[in-house]
Amino acid sequence: MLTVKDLVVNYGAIQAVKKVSFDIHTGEIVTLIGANGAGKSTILKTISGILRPTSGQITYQQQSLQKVAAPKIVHAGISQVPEGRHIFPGLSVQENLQLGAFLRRDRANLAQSYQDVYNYFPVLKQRRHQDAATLSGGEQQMLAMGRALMAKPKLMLLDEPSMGLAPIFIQEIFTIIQAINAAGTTVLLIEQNAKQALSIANRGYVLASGHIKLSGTGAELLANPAVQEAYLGGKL
Amino acid sequence: MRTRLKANLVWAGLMIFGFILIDGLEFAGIINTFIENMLVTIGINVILAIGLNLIIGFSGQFSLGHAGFMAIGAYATGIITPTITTIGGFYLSMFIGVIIAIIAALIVGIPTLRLRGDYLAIATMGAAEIIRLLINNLKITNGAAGIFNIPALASWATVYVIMCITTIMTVNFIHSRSGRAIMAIREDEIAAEAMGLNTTRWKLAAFVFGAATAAVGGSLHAAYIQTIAPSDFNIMASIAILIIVVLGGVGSITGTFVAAIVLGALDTILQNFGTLRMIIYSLALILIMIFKPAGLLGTWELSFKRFNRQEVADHE
Amino acid sequence: MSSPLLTATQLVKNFGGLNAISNVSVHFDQNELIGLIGPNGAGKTTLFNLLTGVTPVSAGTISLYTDHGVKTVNGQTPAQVAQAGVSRTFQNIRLFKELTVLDNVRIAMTNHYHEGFISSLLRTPKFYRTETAMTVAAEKLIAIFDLSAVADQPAKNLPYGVQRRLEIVRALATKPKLLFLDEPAAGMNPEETADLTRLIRQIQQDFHITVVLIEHDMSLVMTVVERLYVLEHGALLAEGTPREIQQNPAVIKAYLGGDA
Amino acid sequence: MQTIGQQLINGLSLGSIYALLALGYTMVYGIIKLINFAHGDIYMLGAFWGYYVINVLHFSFIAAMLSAMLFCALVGVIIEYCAYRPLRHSPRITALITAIGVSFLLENGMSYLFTANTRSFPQVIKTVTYHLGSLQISNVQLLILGTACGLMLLLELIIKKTTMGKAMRAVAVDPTAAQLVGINLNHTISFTFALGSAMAGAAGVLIGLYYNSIDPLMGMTPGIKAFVAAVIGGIGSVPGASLGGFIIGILETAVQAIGLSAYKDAVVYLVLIVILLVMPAGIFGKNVKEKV
Amino acid sequence: KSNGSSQGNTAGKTIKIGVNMELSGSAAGYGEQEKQGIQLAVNQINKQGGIKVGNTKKKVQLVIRDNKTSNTTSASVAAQLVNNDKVVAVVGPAATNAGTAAIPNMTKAAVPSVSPSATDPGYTLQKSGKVQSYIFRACYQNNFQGSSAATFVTKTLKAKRVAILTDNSSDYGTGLTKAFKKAYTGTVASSQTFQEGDKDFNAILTALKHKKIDAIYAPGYYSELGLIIKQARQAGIKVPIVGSDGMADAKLAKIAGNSNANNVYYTTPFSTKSGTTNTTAAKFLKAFKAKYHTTAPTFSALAYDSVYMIKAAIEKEDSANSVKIANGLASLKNFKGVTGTITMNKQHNPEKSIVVEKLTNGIVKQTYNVK
Ligand SMILES: Nc1ncnc2c1ncn2[C@@H]1O[C@H](COP(=O)(O)OP(=O)(O)OP(=O)(O)O)[C@@H](O)[C@H]1O
Ligand SMILES: Nc1ncnc2c1ncn2[C@@H]1O[C@H](COP(=O)(O)OP(=O)(O)OP(=O)(O)O)[C@@H](O)[C@H]1O
Ligand SMILES: CC(C)C[C@H](N)C(=O)O
Ligand SMILES: [Mg+2]
Ligand SMILES: [Mg+2]
Repeated sequence: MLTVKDLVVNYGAIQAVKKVSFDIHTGEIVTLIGANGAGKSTILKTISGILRPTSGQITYQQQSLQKVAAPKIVHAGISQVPEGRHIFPGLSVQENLQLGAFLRRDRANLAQSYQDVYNYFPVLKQRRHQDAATLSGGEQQMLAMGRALMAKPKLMLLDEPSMGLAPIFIQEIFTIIQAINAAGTTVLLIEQNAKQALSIANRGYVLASGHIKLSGTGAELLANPAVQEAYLGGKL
Repeated sequence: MRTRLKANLVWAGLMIFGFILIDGLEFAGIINTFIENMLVTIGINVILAIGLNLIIGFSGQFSLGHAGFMAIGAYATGIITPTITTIGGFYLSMFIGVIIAIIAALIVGIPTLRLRGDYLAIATMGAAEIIRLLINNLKITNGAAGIFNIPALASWATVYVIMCITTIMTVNFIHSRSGRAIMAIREDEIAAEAMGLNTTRWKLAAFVFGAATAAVGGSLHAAYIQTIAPSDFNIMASIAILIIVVLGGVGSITGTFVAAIVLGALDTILQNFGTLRMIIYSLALILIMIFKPAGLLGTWELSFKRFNRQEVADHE
Repeated sequence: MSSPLLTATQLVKNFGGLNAISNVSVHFDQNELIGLIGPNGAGKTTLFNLLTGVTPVSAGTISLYTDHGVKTVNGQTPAQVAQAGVSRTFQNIRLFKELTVLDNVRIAMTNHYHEGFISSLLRTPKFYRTETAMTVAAEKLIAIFDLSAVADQPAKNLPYGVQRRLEIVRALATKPKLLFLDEPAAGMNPEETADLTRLIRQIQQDFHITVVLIEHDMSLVMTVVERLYVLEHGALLAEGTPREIQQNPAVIKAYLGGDA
Repeated sequence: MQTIGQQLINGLSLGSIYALLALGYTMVYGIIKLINFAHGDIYMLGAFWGYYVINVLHFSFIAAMLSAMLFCALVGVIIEYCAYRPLRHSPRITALITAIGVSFLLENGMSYLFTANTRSFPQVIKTVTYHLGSLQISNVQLLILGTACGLMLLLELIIKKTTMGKAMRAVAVDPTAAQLVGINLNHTISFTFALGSAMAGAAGVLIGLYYNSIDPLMGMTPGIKAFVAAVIGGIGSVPGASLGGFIIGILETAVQAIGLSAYKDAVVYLVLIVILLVMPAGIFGKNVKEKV
Repeated sequence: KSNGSSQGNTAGKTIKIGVNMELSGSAAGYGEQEKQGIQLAVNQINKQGGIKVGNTKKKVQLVIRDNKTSNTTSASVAAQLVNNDKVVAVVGPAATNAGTAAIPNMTKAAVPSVSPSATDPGYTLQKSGKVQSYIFRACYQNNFQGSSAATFVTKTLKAKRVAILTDNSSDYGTGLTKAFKKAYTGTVASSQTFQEGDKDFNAILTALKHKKIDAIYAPGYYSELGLIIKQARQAGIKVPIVGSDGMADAKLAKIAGNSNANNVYYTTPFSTKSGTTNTTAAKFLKAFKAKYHTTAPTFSALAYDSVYMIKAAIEKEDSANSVKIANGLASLKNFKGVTGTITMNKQHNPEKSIVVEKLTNGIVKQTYNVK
């Protein structure tokens, strides 16, 4: 579905992503794990068109994305749930969701999409008229995911959805990711919480200082001693 | 310890060299009244802009009212020196101007420094306009007609020496505990407070210091140009100083010097373009900002200490 | 029982209609290592903000036991609270980004080294003396935490984990008796978290201070702290040792979840 | 008593002029946090456009006003494209200086091309004064008041109800996230500039007609006053801009009415400062405290 | 005799005259008009071969520089003109503020300047009250014009109570008001001010409406006065409005609207009607119209005269040395200018007659002489 080949991304003089290649097949959950500053978020931002690659190709359904503007990428079916949530403060929960559907022209099906989001996240329905800025961290994370879902994405990019969440929320979020995937959305998941991420992923890649170090199925990586040592905190 | 002494000596040497150079050129007739005028204007602008750079660049307070404090210094000199026409009278007037400017800065600063960003800019702009309108309507300031025939008590040498002193004091301010405190507040006010810094007090210190230098600049302006009027100190005057600061690089004292010189020279050259002058000037302004968004020098500083050290300058 | 350092009684905080903290009483003793946990939005950060003066309390008293006796610190500014010996880090890192590591630390020492305003403008010997003493002290602290190599780097250039460490060093430089850490391990991977765990223990022992930390990472909390408070909906849900808390059904239901 | 009534009318019609200008300021500031110093000069361009099309092309008043709105919208978009867009990721103070540069350029460019002289605006609508007892109000005053209120409502509707309006608000609070939901930043910002500048264009023609005197520097003072109005009302807020405009208009009138005309601007600035001290984000502005 | 004097500048092949003028900034409108007058005068002079010095006629070369309406720049422009351009005389600046800022540099170089419009009484004087040797003007000083207006208001209009509206953004309005108040014997019922660039005077006028007044004295410029007249008449205020030469411009009636420009008076040296009596004026008006396609404004006339005053001084001294020109200007007598017959008094103020023009339906219908 999505192929990234020899991707290089620079911030000025700093090279954050160095020749990274990976691919995602339709229907999968693929996870990207790695230490802080490994370049995970940078890759996601580049796929979404917020950043421009220095070199390399990003191909999505036979279409090359590296020169396409961000809104067109959303239109093509890729939605991102950004790191740090980035909900729109000052707008209500419902308006946030409306903006998620900004590019949708199929007004008839919108009601169904709201229904779907509210099914995944019942708390959002309760809060739909509340200013999004006053939601708690967990609720904001749900809103960010809900907003991305409103675009009816074929591929959803999730950047550390569990960051800063209470353990009980983390479990819930992972369950919901699986549900979203089961409903037909392909998922690229970035996680610090490698154990949980790998256990729900079909495949995973390990990123270290801008390079892909390892790849394999979720189970393989979970069992890999090197991964355990570095990213799973030894024996946990 | 040695590097510090060496660096200080280099600076002192540079300043003395500058003085002798100008003096020599003046003696040789290469610097005529016209060029002297330009140099003095640059010098006064440096004094004004350094103070504003301290406020904007280092303490991160966006003030748009610098001309108001300049007006106070200028009027102190304009009012006092015609009666006490001595050099002593001039310095007395400068001192009084600085004191009044400090008081005014406290009155303006204590309430308004709580405001953030553009709101502070608008409030300080308003305060400066209030100062100007008071001057415009008072008897002692001779209203809109302004004051002329002010005794010429400041020569280029006075301006040069005071410019050096102001620069040294400002740089010393920046490279001290006070300077670090105001920069910390600029970077993150909440964190600075959590480190035990009384943010209001430090912000006020920078604001008042800047206002005092503005008054010094105003005082020199009055004594050199010998004519002042309220319209010299309007919003556009504050903006002119702001332009120097931003063009040079917010947070770079060296940049302020460079920008004051570049703009001073540009302004003089443009006199040859008659009516087109302001059009060229505005285009130049826009283009410089687009191609050098961080100002001519960014936050870079000329430093002699650095040359003595082994390590490479920090990179962005 | 060790002697008390800070006690907060019946704290209340309302944001408009929202009751963010309701009748919370806590006490922290000398040389303790305490954890504060609870679901998102429970009011943990708000509690820190109340205790450090960042947010004024709606009701309740906060008393700090200093060398000079008991001091009521509610109603004081964050700067005053900091000067009284309470320091903190922030949930979202708040370093002085453009300034160097050394300056970040020296700024925190501002109140301990008075060089005099005039003497700093005139560069008197007193200025140089104080400045040198301060720099030496700062460099020592930086060395202890393995940051000497980056002392001249602007804070923004440091990797995330190092920034978190610097924030802790900076907080220590104010010479606190009580240190609040807000989610120090957020966004760290297990390896980095393990390093942090060691660091926190070391600080508490070497500097003889009390550390209170908010954390969602149970691997950190449960290994390091001696005592835990659990907040939910702005109220205390439980208090106890890690072992007690892990088995508390209410906490499991509200916070830890099924198989933690 | 009648004098007070008449002064109120004076204040409201002056206020409606500030309000009209403040609307454009507030829109642009709301979205890219730029004090668009050139806004007052776009208003001047609108007035000159009206002057030209009425005098030379013999446009009707309505045609003149609509074409001025269109023309100014275009100018606004061009200015944004050339002078502000390249600086979108630069410090805001840089963009502010560019805005000042653009302002200088428009003022001096117009002075250069058409001389700095004042000229009288063609009186295409004959002034009719209505008397209500001893109160009087002219048709042009009513027209301005009506336009100011009408445009305010229109803007509020656009921002609150249309998709573009939501996009504008989204871009204002979080440009990156806005891109991630498929909003085109450039289009949205251009649209905002077009809208704000069109307001200025309308104001230019109306005020030209009302005062019958236009010159290349006419935008300077009202521009600053309008910005103050926008700040008083809470910059970014459309009703706030109008309210701020009316407050300043009435305030200036009141100060002059009691014979302190020399201090009219000083009082305006004093009130500005006092309002900001009590409400640091203006009357309708949200005082977003940073969450620690 | 090319180097007759060791002091000052001396003309070479051409006579260089500098123009230190407000071509941008807030006074640009006036500066622009003065520039037109200057250029017209110089064109005429050169067409006739130039100025006669000794046996040869030398062409005049203008060096025009913009002072941005800024005092600092005016000083710098003055220095540039006298030092680098080596001009022998300067026309300008327009305003008193920029003018006084130029004085030190003019004096240092011993080059005279004639300001067409700097009206402050102190402009030509030093602090001690002694005259500034190199500073001249072509216009009235405020005291004269203000007190003349007071006489006119009292004697001709027989107004016992007046309201005063002053432009207090420059010395012009405030100076005239001061002089008017000093000379006026009736009651000043109200004294209000406005700023240059103001457009809305309804508040002040509404406050005046119910006051018992016989006339309004409003010294200022046509751009504001036009609006004041318009808004006053629309508000139903019918009393005479008396102003100063800043109103002597055809645009006044345009801005006010002809139907409102009734019962309006202003003091002026220069009457557009004077074409009938003053042949210099008639010629000037015609030439100006031919060149610029509008009726000549007062400021252009004053600036035009300033150039011819310098010409007269050169011819009188038979020297284009700047010090000599200053002498010539100081002793100018019965110079026939557009703005009247001028004799320079000891304080370098031109003595010339003053008239009051009355507008009826926007047209000058009547003129009065004031003694
Ligand atoms: N805007 C920026 N300017 C300069 N450097 C940046 C910028 N954003 C990120 N970097 C650098 O690029 C590298 C990769 O950053 P990135 O955010 O992609 O890491 P990450 O893997 O997502 O880490 P984390 O787990 O902390 O989110 C880091 O070294 C970071 O410091
Ligand atoms: N300044 C404020 N204004 C309004 N509401 C606030 C403010 N600060 C916090 N709140 C609200 O108070 C509640 C507690 O927030 P707090 O930040 O203390 O939670 P927390 O326990 O630290 O959560 P997390 O684990 O997500 O950081 C939340 O509902 C939050 O939205
Ligand atoms: C041109 C005018 C604005 C000059 C005015 N008469 C003055 O003396 O300042
Ligand atoms: Mg990341
Ligand atoms: Mg928190």
